[in-house]
Amino acid sequence: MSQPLEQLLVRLKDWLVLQCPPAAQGLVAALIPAAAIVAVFASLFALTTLLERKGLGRLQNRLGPNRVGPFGVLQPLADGLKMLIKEDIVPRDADRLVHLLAPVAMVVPVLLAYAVLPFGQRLVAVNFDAGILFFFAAGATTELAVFMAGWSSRNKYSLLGAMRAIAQMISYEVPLILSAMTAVMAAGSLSLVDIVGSQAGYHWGWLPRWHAFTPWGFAGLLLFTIAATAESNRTPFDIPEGESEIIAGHLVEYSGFKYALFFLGEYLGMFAVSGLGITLFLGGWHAPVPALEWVPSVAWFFAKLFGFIFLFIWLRGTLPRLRTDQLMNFAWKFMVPMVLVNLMVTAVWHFTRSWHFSGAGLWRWLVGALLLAGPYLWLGRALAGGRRFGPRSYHYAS
Amino acid sequence: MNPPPGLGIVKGLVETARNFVGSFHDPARLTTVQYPDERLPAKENARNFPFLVYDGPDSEKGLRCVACKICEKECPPQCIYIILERDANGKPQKHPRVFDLDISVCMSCQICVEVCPFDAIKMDTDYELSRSDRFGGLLLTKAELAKPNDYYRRIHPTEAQEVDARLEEERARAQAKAKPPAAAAKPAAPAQPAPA
Amino acid sequence: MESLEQIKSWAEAAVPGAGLAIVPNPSPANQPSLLIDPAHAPAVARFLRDDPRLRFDYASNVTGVDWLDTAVKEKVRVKHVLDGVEKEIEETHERKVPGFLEAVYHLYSMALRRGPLVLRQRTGNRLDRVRVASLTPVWRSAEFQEREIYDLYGIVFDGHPDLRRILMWDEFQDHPMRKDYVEPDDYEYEPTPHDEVLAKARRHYPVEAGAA
Amino acid sequence: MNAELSERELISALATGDVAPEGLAAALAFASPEAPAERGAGSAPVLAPPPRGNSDLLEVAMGPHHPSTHGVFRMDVTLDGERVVRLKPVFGYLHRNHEKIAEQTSYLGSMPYTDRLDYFCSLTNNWAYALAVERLAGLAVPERAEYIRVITAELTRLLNHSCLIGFLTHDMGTMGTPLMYAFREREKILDLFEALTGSRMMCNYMRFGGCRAELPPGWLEQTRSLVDEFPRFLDEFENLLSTNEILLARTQGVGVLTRELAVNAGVTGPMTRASGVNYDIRKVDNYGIYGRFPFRVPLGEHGDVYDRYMVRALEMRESIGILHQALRDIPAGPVIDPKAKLRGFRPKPGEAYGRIEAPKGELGFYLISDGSPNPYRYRVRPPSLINLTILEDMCLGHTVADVVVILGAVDIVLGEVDR
Repeated sequence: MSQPLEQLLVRLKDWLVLQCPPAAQGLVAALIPAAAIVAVFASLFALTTLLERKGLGRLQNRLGPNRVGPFGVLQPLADGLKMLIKEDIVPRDADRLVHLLAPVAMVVPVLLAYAVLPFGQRLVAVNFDAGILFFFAAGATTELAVFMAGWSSRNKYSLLGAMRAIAQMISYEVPLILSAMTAVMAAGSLSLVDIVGSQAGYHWGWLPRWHAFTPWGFAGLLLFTIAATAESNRTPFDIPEGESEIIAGHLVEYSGFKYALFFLGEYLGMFAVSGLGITLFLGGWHAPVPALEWVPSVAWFFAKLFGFIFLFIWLRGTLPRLRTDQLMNFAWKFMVPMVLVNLMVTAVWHFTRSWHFSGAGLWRWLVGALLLAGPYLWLGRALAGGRRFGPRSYHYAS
Repeated sequence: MNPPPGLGIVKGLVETARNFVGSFHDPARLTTVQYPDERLPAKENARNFPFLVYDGPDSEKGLRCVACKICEKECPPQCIYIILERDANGKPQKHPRVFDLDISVCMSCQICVEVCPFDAIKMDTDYELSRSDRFGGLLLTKAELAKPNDYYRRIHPTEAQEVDARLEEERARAQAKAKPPAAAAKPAAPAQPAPA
Repeated sequence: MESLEQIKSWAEAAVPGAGLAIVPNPSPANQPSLLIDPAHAPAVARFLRDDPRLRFDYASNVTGVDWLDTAVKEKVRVKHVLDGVEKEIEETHERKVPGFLEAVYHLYSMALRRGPLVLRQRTGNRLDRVRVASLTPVWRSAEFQEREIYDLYGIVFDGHPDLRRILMWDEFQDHPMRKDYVEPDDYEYEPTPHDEVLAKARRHYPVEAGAA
Repeated sequence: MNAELSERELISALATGDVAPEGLAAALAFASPEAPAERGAGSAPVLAPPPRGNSDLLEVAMGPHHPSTHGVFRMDVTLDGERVVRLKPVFGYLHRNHEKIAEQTSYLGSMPYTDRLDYFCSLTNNWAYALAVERLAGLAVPERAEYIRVITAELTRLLNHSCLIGFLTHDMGTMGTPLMYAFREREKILDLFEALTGSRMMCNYMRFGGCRAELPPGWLEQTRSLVDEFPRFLDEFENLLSTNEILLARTQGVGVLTRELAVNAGVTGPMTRASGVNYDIRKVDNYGIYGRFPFRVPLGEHGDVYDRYMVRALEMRESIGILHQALRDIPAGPVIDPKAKLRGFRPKPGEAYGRIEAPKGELGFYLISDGSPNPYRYRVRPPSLINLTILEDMCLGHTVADVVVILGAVDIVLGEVDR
């Protein structure tokens, strides 16, 4: 698959590395992908703030920003500039050092996590053989940053917000990792490049071998997305900065550039987690249809990434927010059991690989789907039914 | 048997998706009016702040207001201030020398229009009234308040027709009454007889 | 609905010693009211709420009214024997009748869908004897409304669980809704064109306030 | 020393999982205020922290500048972790003594001020005031005016309930999407009001003995088309919200109000009907011509926030039914009683209490007249303020997020609460 277009970026990098003196070549070979990642994803962050506001606007029958530049394209520039020149207020009682370090501790680890994501064919910054382990290790520090922000601001609201954030992120780290384990088990390797490799090719010539098209893969993708939404504090789970309750949670005492850094960190976290979701379940940079193989693989990765971004915006525009204790119940009483069931279904899927009679694929699919649907309905009803939730009928006065 | 869990959320998502897609083709689903470029046509009965109506070309003499101070008494927030015009030897004239209206206090309730027996004060529909000076700027004097009758006919067409018809008929009745005693042809009609 | 007299008689039977009087209401709305003395008010109120025939379980509205000291009390049927004819004459016999503060309760029955029964409690006078019985223990809806009357009129409700000012800030001294309330003079200059407003403003800004 | 001890115990307790994370907040909140004082010794002199009452409780003032208090309103909430232990509402920020102004203005002059009471439903405020004065002076109202009053009141009810649901879900966290749909429908209704009365929100339309102006041509047709379209919007709202699991979880069982407390605390309007009390003043008093329009009164059983939401949604459908009938058989004729005097209106001495079923509850006006053109006493019975009496009872034991939702479901407007 060595189409000329495909390897353009890789050959460009190799050509650049050759330009500089041999002593610095190793360093430059590492710096170029790092610079590329930071540049691309920072501008994607800017674009997403615009997409978010325009998307929310369209969901709500209005236009969204369209005054700054044509169709509001320069709005992110305006927001960025505003954030830069706004006064950076630090409360007198705040613990200055921790208050300053919190946003940095939020952004840097998330950028680390991008090192292992395969953006395209042979387009991965560092090809770890334990890539996913590194990703979760780097990604887990955001809780620390949030609590540093909450604690150091010495403010009641920020303390409440920080406590909520800790509880939420710890509870959703477990289902996030376990739902990722299903893809690792299926691909048999911790390296993201191998996982994407195992999803190459097509069933019957048209259905791509993505994990998402297997029962456990589809369930895994759903559970992974829910856990990812909670990890990145997005809408059904944006409790740490529940605007209508405790204003901006741990971000209450932040303003100016530190506030913008926090948002950069949050959005980068969102892209990283959805990037991982794409790599594990949606075939990373593989094309969905054989006819479109000629399109460079990077484009597919970013197309799927925009799909995830739109999903997050769509969720943000529709769903109300969960309460902290409901969040906990949902995580521990629904997500964790479902993820364990999903691991079991992956095992069943793996060991029924040897079925070769006619219609084996369909039968395996049915068995997997049934094994998942049963617990889903039972757990869902137990979570809701337990407190008699459900639509009610109303009578009228005589 | 209530529906499988998660169906309610999916239905909600479908609803917002319909609005998202609808906002591109269905005008009912995109309600933004981009204000300075597009403007909603003012409703005919719309009212903002009062203005004084004058007939004929000259805003001083043609003013319908006779300074009877009924509107000043009836105005709930008391934002109208009238001083009667007196000629050299103090005989009260039939105009106001000063007619101030403080639009920072006025709440555009149009009670002055209702109680005015001479149709001298009507409600304007102009809402772009921002001023730089908070005190003096919002205190409109008689000159700023006076607007011609055809401006009134333009913003409130049907209402203006009725008012003009009534004034016309009153003027005709007054002239008919004034003509038999063949007094000097100064009709006692309250409004200035200048032909509209 | 039973007539007010019947309710009065039932109430007097149920609560011995309750001084009840009927206050006529000449307006076409014909809502006469029942005057109770504060001492027996809670007992009468509890009777009105719990009696199966009445069941006034909903105190819709609690209002404070300030009746000023009237030099002439036209309703006082003071009989003067003047050259053989009993006649009420004001000019000859002007008596200062002390005003009073009043708490008016409009009661409804949600159970029996009965119209308004108007209860009145009057204070001794407008200065020191301003204590009245609070009916919040009987009807919880009176809680905020009685606090508002305390705040704006100065009637002290005995037995109210949490009698504080509700609308004005706590350090505020006077009772603004009283008829003889004088506005504080720390007046922010607002150039409304009218004479007394302008004059008052000019006292604060003698130099700057030019003629309108 | 005991601060550290309790802290270590709590952390160990947290590890074993028998203390919810919130408990840690209480402990840390206890330890935190003293800590900066010592550490801040070097920097600028730090004011001594305020004297702490019960030390392991967290006093939080929610408001007056808070995104979801529907106006300038403050709640002094005492939290044990996230649970509400004590909640004292504080009003008065918007108090302008509307009643004192009314005592110095003529009866007609107070009519525009009633628009500013519950600035969401100005026409029902006008109607309540006009009804009270008509009862005080014994005025008759022509047929057509009664129909117009019913039509405008029911339109106001649609407007208020749909916007209330929008604000309630906004408090729950939807980024204003249902609110924007509700505002889209509200704009259509406000255009109708602007065409009829001249102003969108400050209508000042009712007079004693009828209405101020005749219906502009084409107004009835526009209203009919709006009323025909409105159920489609209600279905959209129903799909978006009523079966949404997160909304169910956030509202069912939250802020329960029992029947007895609702009646005793004088709660009226959709809140009391959600607790199962069958009390709708349109049915009880039969004021205006509501007797001619058969409509049903929805009742809830649980009396929690979900019931209040559903009762308001069902009431909107009933209002559409009333509007259909009223628009169908509105007669011709004068809109105001020809004998009604505009100026110099002096009702005979006496008093009267008139009340209507405003969208927020029972809105009453108590007027005492002494024969002069100004009322001697002018009292507004505010449904929002009295529905707030039991806010604390509903919020005890709930979390901070629930307090916001419960307050949203009470549906208060501070113009009416503070007057």
